[in-house]
Amino acid sequence: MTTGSLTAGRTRFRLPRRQIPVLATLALLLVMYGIGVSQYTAFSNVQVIFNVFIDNSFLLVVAIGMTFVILTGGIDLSVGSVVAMTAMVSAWLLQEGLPAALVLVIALLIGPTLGLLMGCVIHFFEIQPFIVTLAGMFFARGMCTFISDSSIPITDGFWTRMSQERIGDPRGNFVSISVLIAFVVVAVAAYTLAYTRLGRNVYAIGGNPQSALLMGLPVGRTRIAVYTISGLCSAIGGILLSFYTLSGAPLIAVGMELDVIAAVVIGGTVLTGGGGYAFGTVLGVLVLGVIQTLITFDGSLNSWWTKIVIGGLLFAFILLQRLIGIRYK
Amino acid sequence: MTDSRPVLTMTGISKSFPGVRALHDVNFRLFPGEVHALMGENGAGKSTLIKVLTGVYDTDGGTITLDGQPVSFSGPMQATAAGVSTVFQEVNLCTNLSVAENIFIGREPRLLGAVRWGEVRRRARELLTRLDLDLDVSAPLGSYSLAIQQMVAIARAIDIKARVLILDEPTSSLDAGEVAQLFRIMRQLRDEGIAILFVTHFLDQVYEIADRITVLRNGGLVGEYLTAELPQLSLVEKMIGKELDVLEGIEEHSRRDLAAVEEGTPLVSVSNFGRAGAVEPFSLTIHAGEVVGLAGLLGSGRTEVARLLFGADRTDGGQVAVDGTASSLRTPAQAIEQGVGFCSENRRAEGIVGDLSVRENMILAMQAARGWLRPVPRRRQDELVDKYIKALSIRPADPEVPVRNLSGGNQQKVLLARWLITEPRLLILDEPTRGIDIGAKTEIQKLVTQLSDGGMAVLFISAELEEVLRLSHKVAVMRDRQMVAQFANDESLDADRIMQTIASGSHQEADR
Amino acid sequence: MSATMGRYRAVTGHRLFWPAAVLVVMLAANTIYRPGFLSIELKDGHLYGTPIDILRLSAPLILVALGMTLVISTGGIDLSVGSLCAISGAVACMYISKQPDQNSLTVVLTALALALAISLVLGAWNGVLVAVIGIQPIIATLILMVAGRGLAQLITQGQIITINSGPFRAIGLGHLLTLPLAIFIALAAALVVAGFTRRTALGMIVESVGGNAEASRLAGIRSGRVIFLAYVISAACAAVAGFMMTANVSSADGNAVGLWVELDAILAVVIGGTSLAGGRFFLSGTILGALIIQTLTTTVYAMDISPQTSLLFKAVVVIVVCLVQAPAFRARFARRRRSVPPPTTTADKPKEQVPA
Amino acid sequence: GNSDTGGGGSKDDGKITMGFSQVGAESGWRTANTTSIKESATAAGIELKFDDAQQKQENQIKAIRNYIQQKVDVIAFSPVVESGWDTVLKEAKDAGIPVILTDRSVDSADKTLYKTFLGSDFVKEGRLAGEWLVEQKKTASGPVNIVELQGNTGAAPANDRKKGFGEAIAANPNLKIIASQPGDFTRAGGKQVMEQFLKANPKIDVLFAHNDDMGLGALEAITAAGKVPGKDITIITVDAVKDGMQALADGKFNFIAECSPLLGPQLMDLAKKVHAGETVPARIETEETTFTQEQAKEALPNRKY
Ligand SMILES: Nc1ncnc2c1ncn2[C@@H]1O[C@H](COP(=O)(O)OP(=O)(O)OP(=O)(O)O)[C@@H](O)[C@H]1O
Ligand SMILES: Nc1ncnc2c1ncn2[C@@H]1O[C@H](COP(=O)(O)OP(=O)(O)OP(=O)(O)O)[C@@H](O)[C@H]1O
Ligand SMILES: [Mg+2]
Ligand SMILES: [Mg+2]
Repeated sequence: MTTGSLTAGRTRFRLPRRQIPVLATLALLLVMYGIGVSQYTAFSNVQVIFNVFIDNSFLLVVAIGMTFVILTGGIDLSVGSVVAMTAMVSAWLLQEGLPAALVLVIALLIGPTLGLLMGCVIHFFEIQPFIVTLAGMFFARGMCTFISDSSIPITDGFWTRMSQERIGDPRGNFVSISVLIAFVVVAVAAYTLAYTRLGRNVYAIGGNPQSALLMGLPVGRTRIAVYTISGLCSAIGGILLSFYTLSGAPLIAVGMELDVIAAVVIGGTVLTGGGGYAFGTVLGVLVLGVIQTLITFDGSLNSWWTKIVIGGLLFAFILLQRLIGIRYK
Repeated sequence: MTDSRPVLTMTGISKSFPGVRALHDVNFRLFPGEVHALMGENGAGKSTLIKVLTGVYDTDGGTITLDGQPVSFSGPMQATAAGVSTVFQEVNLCTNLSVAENIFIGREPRLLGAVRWGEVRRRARELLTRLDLDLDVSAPLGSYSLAIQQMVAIARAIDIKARVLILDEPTSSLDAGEVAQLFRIMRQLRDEGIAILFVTHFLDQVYEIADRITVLRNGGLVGEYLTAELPQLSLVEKMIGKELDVLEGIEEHSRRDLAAVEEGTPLVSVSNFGRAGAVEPFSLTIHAGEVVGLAGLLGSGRTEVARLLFGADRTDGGQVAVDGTASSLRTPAQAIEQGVGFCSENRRAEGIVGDLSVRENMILAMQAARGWLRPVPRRRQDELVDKYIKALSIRPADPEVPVRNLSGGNQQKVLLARWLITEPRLLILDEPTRGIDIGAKTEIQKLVTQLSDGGMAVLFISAELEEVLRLSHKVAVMRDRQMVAQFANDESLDADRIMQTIASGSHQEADR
Repeated sequence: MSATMGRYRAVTGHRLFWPAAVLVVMLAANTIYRPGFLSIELKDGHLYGTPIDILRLSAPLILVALGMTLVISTGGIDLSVGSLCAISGAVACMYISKQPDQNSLTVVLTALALALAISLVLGAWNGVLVAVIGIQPIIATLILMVAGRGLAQLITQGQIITINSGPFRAIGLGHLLTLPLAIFIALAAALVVAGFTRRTALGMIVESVGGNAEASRLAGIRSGRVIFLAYVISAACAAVAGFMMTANVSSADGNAVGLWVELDAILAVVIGGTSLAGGRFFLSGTILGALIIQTLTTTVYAMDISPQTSLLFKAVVVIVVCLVQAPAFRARFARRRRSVPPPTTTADKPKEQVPA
Repeated sequence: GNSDTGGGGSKDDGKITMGFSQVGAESGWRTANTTSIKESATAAGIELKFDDAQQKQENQIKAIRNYIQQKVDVIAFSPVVESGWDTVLKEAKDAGIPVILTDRSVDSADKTLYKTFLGSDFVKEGRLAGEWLVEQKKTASGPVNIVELQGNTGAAPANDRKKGFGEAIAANPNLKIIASQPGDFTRAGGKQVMEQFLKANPKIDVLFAHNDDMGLGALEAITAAGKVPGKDITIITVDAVKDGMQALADGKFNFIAECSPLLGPQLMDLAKKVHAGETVPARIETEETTFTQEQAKEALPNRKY
C-alpha cells in the first residue's frame, strides 16, 4: 500500500476507492497495536487481543445497530440506557424466579419494541431522531431505577455458564461466548447491509431521503426498521452485558452512546448517512478497545491524565485517518 | 388513438400550498401508446400535477383513475407498483450509490433474498448500452455529471416496464445526440403501447415527438390539443396567455461583431489551465463586453472549464491575468473579488439554499463579497430583489418565501438574479436556460445581449447550439475534455461546422 | 368571526407559540400542585421565589445553548461545551484562589480574562478541527469533551477549589435591580449574539452554510471561517456559563461543572425550532427551550417526584413537548378531529421529510 | 512511563507489583483516596499500576483482565458496583493472583474469589448520622421534618447511606423524611434541590446530605432563604472533607459521619501480607469516626484532606 503504486498511473492495480478510509483505519490500528507490543512485553500475548474482544463484545453489537441508524443519517441516543434496561430487566426477572429462556425472550423483545416506537414517532410525526431517542434514553434509564435502585446479581445457571464458559484453551487463550455472538451479529449485519433490499434502502435513504422516496423506496418502513434493529442490537448488547457482569445495575453503561457513536464514526461511517460498513464499525470498536488497553498497560496515568491521553490518542488517530483519507481521495 | 380508452385520467385536481394555488380544477387524460406533452410556463403547475399523480403530494380535491379504477397513491412506491414510472424534474437519485444500483434499487434481481450484484451490474451495462452510454456501472453516481445522472434516471424509469412513463423535463440537460437517443427509445416504448407523459420547454422537441399537448397556465387548465392541429405560435400564446411576439425574439439571429469587442487588454486571459482527470490544459481570453459560447457534447468538460475559471476547483497549473496583470483564481471568493460570477448548472446541489428566502438567496453572493460585518442594508436588499423579481418575472413574486417552494425554473431565475446583483465583470452561465420556459428564455437571452452591450463579459454554456450561436461573439468547442477549437462567430460559422468539429475533433486552431 | 379565526391562526401558527404554551402549562401544573409556586416576595431588596430561581438557574444553560444554536445552524454540533464550562470555571477559580486578595476586582477581572482567553483558544481548536481539517463535528468536539474534563481536573488537581471572592460570587449570585445578575448576563449575551448575527450578515451566512455548504462556497462565502467563528462563539458562551456555574457555589469542581450540559443545550436548541441538520436558527426559541428544560428540572424537585420515576417523568414531558410542536402531529390530530379536509393553511409538505 | 515493567518480570526482583483500579475522580474524596494509595505505594516500595475506570464497571473489568495479562502480584480495586465480578475474579484466581477489595465490597457468593475487603461501611455511616439525630431529638415533642439530599440515584453510597439513616431514625416516629431528592453529590446540585425544598416546605428542621459537598451547596440556599444553617436547620452530612469540617467548626453544620479516604497504608500492608501468603481477616474496616462541632474544631488543624 505504498504511495507510489497509487499515484503512478491510472492503469495499475487500484485499491477500491471507497474502502480506502477503512483500510487506513485498519493500518493505523495495526500500528497502534505494534506500539503497544514494543512498549509493553505482555502486550504481545494473544490473550490481550482476545480480551479486547471479550471486553468489547457488547459494545460491538450495539455499535452495529447504531451503524444502521447512522447510515440512514439518523442517530440513536437511547442505546446505552436500553442496554442497561435490558440487563436490569433480565436480572430482575431472574431474581423473581422466571425461567431463563422466558427471560431471554422478554429481554430481547423490550429493546426492539422501544426502537419500533421511537422509529414510528420519528417517521410519522417528523420529530428529529436526536430528541426522540433522547426521550427514549431518559425513559429506559428511568425504568432501570424504577425497577431497582441498586444492582441485582444474577445467579441463574444458564447466565453463569454463558458468562464463565471459556472457548479455546481454558487455561491459556480463550474467548467468551459473547464474542461468538458478537461475531454472528456482525456477520448478519454485514450481510444485511450488502446483500438485502433493506440494507440497500438504508444506504439510499442516507444518501438522499427525498430521492429515495421519489425512487419509490419504502423510506418510512426502512427508517422505522433501523431504529428497531438498533433497539434489537441494544437488547442483545444488554444480554451480553448481563453475561459479562452477571448482574443488572441501574447506572451501568451511562454515556455508552457516545462511545458507540465514536466507534461508528471512527470506523468510517459518515454521520450524515449514506456511507460506511459494518466492518468499519468493528475496527472503530477495536480502536477504542486498544486505546484503553494501552492506557491500562501503562498504569502510570493519573485519573485526569487518563482522560487527556484518551482524548489525545483519539485525536492523533482521527487526524492520521483523515490525512490519509485526503491523500487518497 | 383517441378511440381507445385512456389509461389515466385526472379530473378536477386542485392543490394549494400555503399562499399558492398550484393547481386548480385541472383535468388531464393519457392514452396508451401516445406521447403526451404537458406544457406551461415556469410555475404553471406541471411538476405539481405529476407529484399529485404519483402520490408525493396529497390532493386537495379531484379524482385519479388508472385503467378505469380510481386510485390514490400514498407515494411513488405504490405508483411504481401500479405501473406508473416517473423521472422527476430535479434528478432524484442517490449519488452515494453506484450507477447500477441507482437503476435497480428496490427491484434488484435476487436469489433467496440476496441481491445478485453480478447480475445487477450486467443488466445495468446492457441497459446503458441501449442508451449509448458507456459508464463504469460500479462507480458512484456522484462522480458523473448531472447530464449523465439524468440519463441514469431515465434508464431506471424505462426499465421499470411501466404502463405509464412520466418524464418531467428529462431533456433539459441533454445534448442533441442524447435527446435523439432518448426519443428513439420513447418511440419504441410508445409503439409497445406505453403511455408517456413528457414535460419540456423545448418547443421543437414537442413537435418532434408529442402526439398530444395539454397546456397549463397559472395552475389552471388551458386545454388539450392534438399536436398536429396546434401551430407553434398558438401553443406559445396559450402558454403565456397573451399574444406576444416572443417568437420573433427567438427567431432573430444576430451575428455579433467579434472585432468590435476584441480590442485592448483582455479582461481575463488564462493559459495552460487544466486539471488532471477533468480538463486538459486550455487557454482562453475573454474581453469586456464579449460573449464566449462554450459548445460540446455532454460530458465534454464544459462545466469543468467553468469551474476552473471560477476557482471552484483548483487548477494544476497555468497562469491567469485579469486586466493584463497576473492574478489568481484559486477560490470562488477570490474569483468573485476579481469580478467573476458563476451560475452553476446544478441548482439544487450547488445553487440554491433551500431554507433561505428568495431575498436571501438573491443577495447571498453580494453579501459574501462584502463580508459578514457589512450587511447589505435592508432597503437596498428590497430594492434589488424587487427589481429582479420583476425583471425576471419570478413567481410567486414574494421575496420572503423559502426558495425551495419555488418551481424549478423560478429557482433558476433566482440564481441568475443572485449573480446579476453582484454586477460581475465576467459572468459564467452554465446552462442558464435549462428548465426555463420559452418566455423567460427569450428574456434571459435578451438580458445576456444587453449585459454584454453594457460591457459585461459572459461565458455562456448551453446544450443548445442555436442559442450559443445566437448569443456569442466567439465559440469555443470542447471535445473529450479538451478545448479543441475556438471560432469567431461570423457568417462562416454554423451549427454544422461546430458539430463537425466536435465529431472530428480536429485540433486546428480557430480561424480568427 | 373569520377575522378572529385568522388572528387565532396567526397566533397558534407562530413559531414560538407551542413552546411557550408548553412552558405555561408546566407552570400552571406546578401552581395547581403548590399555589405558592409563582409567588415572588421581596427579601433584603432581592426578589425571591421559584420563578426567579428558574430564571437564574437557566442562565448558564441559555448561554451554552445560544452558542450551540450557532454551531448547530452551521450543520455541526459541539459536545465539548460542558468540559469548556468546567475548564473556564477551574481556571478562574484557580487563579483567584492563588491571589492574596480574592476580593479585589482586578484579580477577578484578570481571572475572567485568563479563563475566557483559554476557552477561546480551545474553541478555536474545535474550529480548526472541523473547518480546516474537516473532521466530523461530533468526533472533533468529542475529543475535547473527553480531554477537557481531564484538563479541568488537572487544573484543580482533582480537588474542589473553594474561593471566597465577593466580585466573582456576584456573577452567579449578585443582584441588579432586585433581580439576579445572572439573568442580566444571559440576557446581555442573548442580545449580543442576536445583534452579532442579525445586525450583521453573520446569521444569514451561517444559515446559508448550514443549509447548503457547497452552494454557499460557490456564492463566495468562506464557509471555513464562518464555521470556525461559530465554534469560537460557542466556546465563549460556554466560558461565561462556566463562570456562572462556579460562582453560583463559589467553587470549581472539575468533574461536576457542566456535566451533561451539552445534551440539555442541544435539547433546548431543538425544542426552540432549530433543525439539527443545520440551516435556519431561532435564538428566541432556544431561550424558551432552555427555560422549559430548567422548569422541568425544578418541577421534579418542587413536586418532589420520586427520584426513581423522575427520569420517566422527564421522558414523557420531552416527548409531549416535541409532539405538540411537531406540525405533522398536529396535522394528524386536526385531521382526525374534523372529518372535513384539513385547512389549506396547515403546512403541506411532501409526506417524507429529510431526517435530521 | 515505566515502559518495560509491564512484563511479567517483576516476580524475580522481589518487588511487589500491584494493579489498582480506581472508580474514577468524581470527587475530592476520591482524589484524596487515590493520592493516599499512590503515596503509600511509593513509601512501601510497591510498584503500582493505576487505572481510572471513570465510573464504569466495564472499564474496571477490562483493567483487571489486563492486570492478569501483565501478571501483577496483587490486584486491588474499589468496585463501582457490588454485583457482577465473579467471572473476572475467577480468572484472577485461576491465574493465581490475590485480590483485595477496597472501599466497598462485592456480593459474590464465593468468598474465596478475593482475599479481603478493606474499607468503610456506607450503611454504618448513614446509621451513625441517624443515631446522632435520634439522640439529639429524643426530647422533641412534635414532628421533626427531615429533608434528604441523596447522591446519584442508583449509586451504592447513596442507597446505603439512605438505608442506614432510615433504619436509625425509625427508632423515633416523630422523625420524618418529608422530601428526598438526588443532588448528585455536587454543590450545585445540593443547592438547586435545597432551594426548592425550602420553597415547598415551610418548616424544615433537619437536612441530611449524603456528602459534604451537597451540604455545602445547601448552605447557600439556606442562607439565601434567610435561615441560619446549623440553628434553624440542623445539618448532618457524611465524609468530613476539609471544607465540610470547616463548616462544622464554624457552626454551620451540626454533625459529620466520617468516611475516610486514607486507606493507602493499610492497603499496602495487606498487599505485602497477602503476597507473602499470610492469612488476613476477611473484612477490615477503615478507622473512622464522627465529628460534632467541638470535635471538628479540635481536629481541623491536622486534617490531611
Ligand atoms: N412544496 C411547495 N411549497 C409551496 N409552494 C410550492 C411547492 N411546490 C411548488 N410550489 C408552487 O407551486 C407552483 C407550481 O410549481 P410547479 O413546480 O408545479 O411548476 P412547474 O410547472 O413544474 O414549473 P417549472 O417549469 O419551473 O418546473 C409554483 O408557484 C411553486 O412556487
Ligand atoms: N460518457 C461518459 N463516460 C464516462 N464519464 C463521463 C461521460 N461523460 C461525462 N463523464 C464524467 O462526467 C464529467 C462531465 O464533465 P462536465 O460536467 O464538465 O461535462 P459538461 O460538458 O459540462 O456536460 P454537461 O454539463 O452537459 O453535463 C466528466 O468529468 C466525467 O467524469
Ligand atoms: Mg417543474
Ligand atoms: Mg455541464
